[in-house]
Amino acid sequence: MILSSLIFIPIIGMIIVMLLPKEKEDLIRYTAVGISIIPMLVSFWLTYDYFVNFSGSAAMAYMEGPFSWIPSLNVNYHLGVDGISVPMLALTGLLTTISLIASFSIKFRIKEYSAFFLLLEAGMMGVFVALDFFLFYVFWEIMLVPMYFLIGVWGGPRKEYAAIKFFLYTLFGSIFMLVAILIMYFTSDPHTLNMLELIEHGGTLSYTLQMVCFIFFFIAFAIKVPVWPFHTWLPDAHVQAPTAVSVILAAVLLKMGTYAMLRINWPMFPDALHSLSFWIALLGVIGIIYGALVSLAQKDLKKLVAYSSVSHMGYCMLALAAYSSTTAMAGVMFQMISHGLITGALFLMVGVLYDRAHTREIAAFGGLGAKLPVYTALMLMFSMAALGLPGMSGFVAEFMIFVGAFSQLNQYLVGISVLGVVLGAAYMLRMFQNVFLGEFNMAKWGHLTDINGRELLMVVPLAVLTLAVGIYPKPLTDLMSATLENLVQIMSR
Amino acid sequence: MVAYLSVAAVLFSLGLFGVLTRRNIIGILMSLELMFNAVNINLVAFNKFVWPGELTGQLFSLFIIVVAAAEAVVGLAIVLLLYRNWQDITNDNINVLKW
Amino acid sequence: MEFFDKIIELIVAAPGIIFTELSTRPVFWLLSMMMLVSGFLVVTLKNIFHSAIYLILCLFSVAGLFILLQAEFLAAAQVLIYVGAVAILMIFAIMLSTNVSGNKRMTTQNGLPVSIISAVFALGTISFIIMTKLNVVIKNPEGVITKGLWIGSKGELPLDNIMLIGKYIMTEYMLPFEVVSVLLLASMIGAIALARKERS
Amino acid sequence: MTEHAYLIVLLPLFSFLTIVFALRWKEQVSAVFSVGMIATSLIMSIMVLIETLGHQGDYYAAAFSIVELGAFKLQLGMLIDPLTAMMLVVVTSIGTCVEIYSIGYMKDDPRFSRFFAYLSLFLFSMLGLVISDNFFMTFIFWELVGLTSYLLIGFWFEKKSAADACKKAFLTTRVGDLGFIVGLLMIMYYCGTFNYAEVFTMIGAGAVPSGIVTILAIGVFCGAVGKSAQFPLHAWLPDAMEGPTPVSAIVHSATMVAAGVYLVARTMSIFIASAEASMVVAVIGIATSLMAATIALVQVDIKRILAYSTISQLGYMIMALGLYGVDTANGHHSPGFYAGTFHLMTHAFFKSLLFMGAGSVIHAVHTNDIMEMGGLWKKMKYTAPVFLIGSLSIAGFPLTSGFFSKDEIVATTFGHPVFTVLTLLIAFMTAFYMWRLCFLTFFGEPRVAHRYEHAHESPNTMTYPLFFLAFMAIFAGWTGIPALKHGFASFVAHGEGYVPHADWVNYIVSSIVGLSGIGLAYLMYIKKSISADKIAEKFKPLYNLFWNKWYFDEIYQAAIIDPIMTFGRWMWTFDGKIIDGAVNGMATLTMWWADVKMWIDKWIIDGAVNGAGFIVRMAGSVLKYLQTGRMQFYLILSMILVIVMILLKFEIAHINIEWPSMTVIFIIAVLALSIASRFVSEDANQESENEK
Repeated sequence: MILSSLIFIPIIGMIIVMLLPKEKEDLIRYTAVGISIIPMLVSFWLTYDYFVNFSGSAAMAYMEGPFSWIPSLNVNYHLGVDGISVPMLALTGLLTTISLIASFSIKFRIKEYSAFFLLLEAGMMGVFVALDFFLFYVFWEIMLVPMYFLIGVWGGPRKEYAAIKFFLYTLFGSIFMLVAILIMYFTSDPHTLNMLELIEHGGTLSYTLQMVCFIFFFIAFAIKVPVWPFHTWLPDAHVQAPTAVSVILAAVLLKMGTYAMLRINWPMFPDALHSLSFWIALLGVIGIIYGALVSLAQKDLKKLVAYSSVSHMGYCMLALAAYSSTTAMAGVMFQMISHGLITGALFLMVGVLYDRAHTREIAAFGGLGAKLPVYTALMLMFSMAALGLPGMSGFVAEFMIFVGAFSQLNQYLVGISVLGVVLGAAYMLRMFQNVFLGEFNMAKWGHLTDINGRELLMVVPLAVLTLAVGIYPKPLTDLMSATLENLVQIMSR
Repeated sequence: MVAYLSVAAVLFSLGLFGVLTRRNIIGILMSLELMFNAVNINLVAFNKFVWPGELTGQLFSLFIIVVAAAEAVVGLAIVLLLYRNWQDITNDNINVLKW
Repeated sequence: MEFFDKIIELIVAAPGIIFTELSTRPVFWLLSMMMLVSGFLVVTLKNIFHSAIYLILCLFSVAGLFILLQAEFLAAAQVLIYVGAVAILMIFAIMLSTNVSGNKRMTTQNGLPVSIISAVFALGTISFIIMTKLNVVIKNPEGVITKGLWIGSKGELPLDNIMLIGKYIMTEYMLPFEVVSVLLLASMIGAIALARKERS
Repeated sequence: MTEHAYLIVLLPLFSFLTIVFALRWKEQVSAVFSVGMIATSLIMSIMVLIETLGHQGDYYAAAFSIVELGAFKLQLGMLIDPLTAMMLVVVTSIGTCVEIYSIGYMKDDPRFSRFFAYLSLFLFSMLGLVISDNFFMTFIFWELVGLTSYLLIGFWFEKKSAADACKKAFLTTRVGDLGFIVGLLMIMYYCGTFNYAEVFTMIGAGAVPSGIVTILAIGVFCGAVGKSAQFPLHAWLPDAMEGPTPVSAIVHSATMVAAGVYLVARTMSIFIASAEASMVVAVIGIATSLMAATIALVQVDIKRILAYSTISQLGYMIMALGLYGVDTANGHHSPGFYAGTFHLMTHAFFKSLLFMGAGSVIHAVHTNDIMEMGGLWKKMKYTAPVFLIGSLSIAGFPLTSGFFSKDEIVATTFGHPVFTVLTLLIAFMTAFYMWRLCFLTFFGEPRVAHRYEHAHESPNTMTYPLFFLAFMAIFAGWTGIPALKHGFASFVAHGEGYVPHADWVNYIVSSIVGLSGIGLAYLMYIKKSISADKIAEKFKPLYNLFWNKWYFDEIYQAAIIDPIMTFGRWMWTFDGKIIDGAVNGMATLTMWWADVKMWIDKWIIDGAVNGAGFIVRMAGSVLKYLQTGRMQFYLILSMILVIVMILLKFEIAHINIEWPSMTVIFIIAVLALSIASRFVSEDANQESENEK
């Protein structure tokens, strides 16, 4: 019952928001935030409860048994949660609320905006809890539509191009996924769409069929991650999206890809996985180095952060390639969570600056450190977290990924990927220096005011979480370890 | 028998020649009468040589004669009309349906 | 190809056949020659009045042939209807319509192709008659239809021709007889309606 | 007390947090509070030192793990052994002196309390590094130290040079950390754990193949090279002088840069396992030392000279440890470990003394350029003598601590003649440039008048720490006097330890070298019998080489930084053009394909439909000629057809033309007939016309 509540509360909330009168903007904003707090609290309670009772076993918790939805197609409404989806739920809940708080800077058509946002949240929650391919695909598509509108209507100058590109790109991917789902549906003898059964069934498929399905799924999720060749939609989508939307895009939507790989792609097709793991690692490393290098040459703050997330997600791919080491898998989960927190916060901070200075050009700023002390301190903290400074979640994730990947993959490849750490530091510090250090141009930026209460309310929880996960990640690892060990066994069967 | 038929054939072709070449409509009608007569000869010849039992051939030619007469009457009435309207009954000028 | 061989064979035997033929039935050939010549003249004479006169001659010869073929009533009817009525009608029509004395050349037009066609037609039928010898369907009294070669029987018609015709008209051919009479009536009325002087 | 040693580490963290959150605006209170904190941790570390002196065994605290995934454990633990105790005392003592000193030095700085916050954060991370018992924890504090040095160097971030310097420092050390990470990964891969003790036992027992151990050791050494500014990655230390002098005093002289040496000392059993790695360490050490010494000869900025001397002294220590590794690997007996660690301690004291002295000089004359100073002896009664003591000690003047530790290092090089010559040469150069500095600043006539007038002695808070350090600069070395039974050697030792013996030959030779260095400086700068400029002219190319810091900055800029930036830009344009191009290309392709389809639709299908209509119209216009209006014409036609039909009736058997061609022939015949009839009827009309 809890998982369904997670999905349907936002939808009910959307309806409530739609019914509110258009003029009372603040009323709409506060109700939207209020509504999104409920799933957040539910997801937090869920995480705590899962940690306490269920983290021992790898089985699915809070199963909402397969209630038949479309009997003729054997499609049923089947929800379930385990070690890898609980943290993602918590992350989604938290970040949706924070994004809604951040979207106070949206000035026109608040009603539609919040309605779309809540629908988006429902879609995201759905993807993380769905255990039936049909349901998964439905939520996967539900998530796309509001995102398209959010970017397309409230975005920056070239919003239409970015929105269409984003939408078509992901849709292109999801078509491959649909084909793969159908293949699985028809090859399974009682024609089932239940993911858990299909995971066993996947192993029995012939090698070529496994390869085909694996690659099809991989294309769909790689576009979402984004993996190197499919990433060009990300910078456009981020630069054109409003702050709150690009926060949710970076923090949660990118994780859809990696989560789905861990949930569907990897366990279902072990033989294909074993033979393709080197190539996935190679794509990951290219992603890391490529993302870092390109962000070195960026002039726009948001594009820099976008390409940095390409680099960070490259780490995820690298670790995903090391499928038979629990450390690497834990590293992936950590990287997803930490990247969500850190990049989400970075986008918020860029948003804060953009609201005041109305430009994101790095060259335009200089020496803000003197004028905005608190903002600089937070920005310093998040930049350091982004480049993987110990004491922050970024480092823990990267370290686990390196250890895991080093033990499984080709050691020279991992050696190169470690280079990404230095490049990461390079572009982050270059940005930090150009924006915050150096002499302050009082004439141009004299009017800037330091970060205010509302913005602090958004960023501080993320900062606290980053530090907490960074300093003492043990509870999070204990929460996942059982599921991950089970996953690793399935994957290397 | 052969003689009768061949003679009728020649007469028929003469009639045919007349119909096709005569410029005067009345000439055409006259040649037409010839053709009718050729046919009658044939019929009577068949009646005599092939099927002497019944007089079908003769009767049939009798009817042909009557019909021919009726036809001639109507044809000439038309000719009179033609003449009255166009004062000329050479059939080349009567080509109103020309393309 | 055997078609050409037969023609050659016929041409070779032609003089013999002609001589025997002429000698056996002089009257027939006389009448037919008269008929053919007058027919030829009807068709070719420039002056329409002359051709009308030759038409009458030709019709008389045809009546003669009918008599040869023992169809006396038919000959009489022929003479009566054709010569008596139709030819005269033609002459009336000519008188009414064409300025006979005019020097218009009533020549035929494009005679050559037409003559070729009619010649071909005549030759065709004659050769056909001679060669195929008409596989005639003979129905003997018992009603059995036998398909056999035409035997050119001499066959005698019953003498009382007129009586038989009367019988047949009244019994077997009652319907056609009546229809024809209606037809005649209709054509008369039609002709009168057509040729009436239109009132202004 | 040892079991509570972690408090020593946590106190500075506590002070950092309170300053940041509570005392930000009350400057004096935050300063006193932070000094108080570091003083308490100094006292505690002294107590720990006394305790560890007492019993010989190392003390291990229970480690608690922050990550547990089956076999893979990341733990934070505490290891107190003589080396750690010594380092704790050194770090905390110098930390206290610097904090007291910087109360005076940073008096009117707008961000006064933030400086103390950063300093306490630095001390926290340094102490954490020192007491950690596994590679993972060391690495955590390793990077934290890098962060704090970034913050401290970039303290006055308004200055562009400071901003660049801190970024440069962080990135260069990060490059070093790269090697360190790879080393760690290999340790984890081959030994399965990060804990020092387990790793050392495993490597000692030969569980790890020797080739791997070499790479592993070099990896760990890379971390040290980055942090202690050894040869390839030393370029950041001279620029780090942009930070306030107290920072240079503690971070870039005594503690942080010493972290690299400490790491090598701590993980010495790895280096012992592979002679090649130790040789690499030694070679890099001596190379760095030589290079830095030569550059220091010609520098004019007081802090740059001290920075290069630090690099060269660090090279000394690394070389000593390297040689120790080589000798023990080959089974010889070598004082290297004792020499390196002992020099580490003594150097920490007199180098921070020199830096703080330089700081008070700069504070007085407000410039770093020694060419503008001169004759400050009269003006600065306290700083001058203390500075001289420091210079004596670094030059290796007999009975000063520098003398004892340098002798040990010279002793370690006895097995390797090349190293011995170079070490003595470097000792000579060190003595020379230190005393060149002293003579130019304190003696002779003041070169710039107005600087001299304003010069004033620094306030007490700055001078008192100097006295303490001066005392330590002399007597710290005495713990290494061979005669002592419980001297430094017996305390800090690796493996079976080493008992120092008085080697008079060594003493005499090194003191002669030191004194001759001082003498040459005296001749050149006081007596001016040999003019410095003439020598500079003679060795012009060499002079330029040294003056431009061996062109390292330019090389790095051209060879590494610029290519990466341009490559980055190229990748970005590549990204934009190729991949985006492909995506947009797909879009235009589909648009083009839609046009093609529209064209096909328009021309071919419509064409067909219109075509049919067209053909019918054409045929009609041809066939109309058949209707000539002349009755006889029709009759002729029908007769012709009758004849043809009759002919066909006979010939049909012979003509076996298939069905479709029959229709075609028929159509053509009809068309031909109609065209022919057109001409035929034409002539006829002519005839009737001309007739009329």
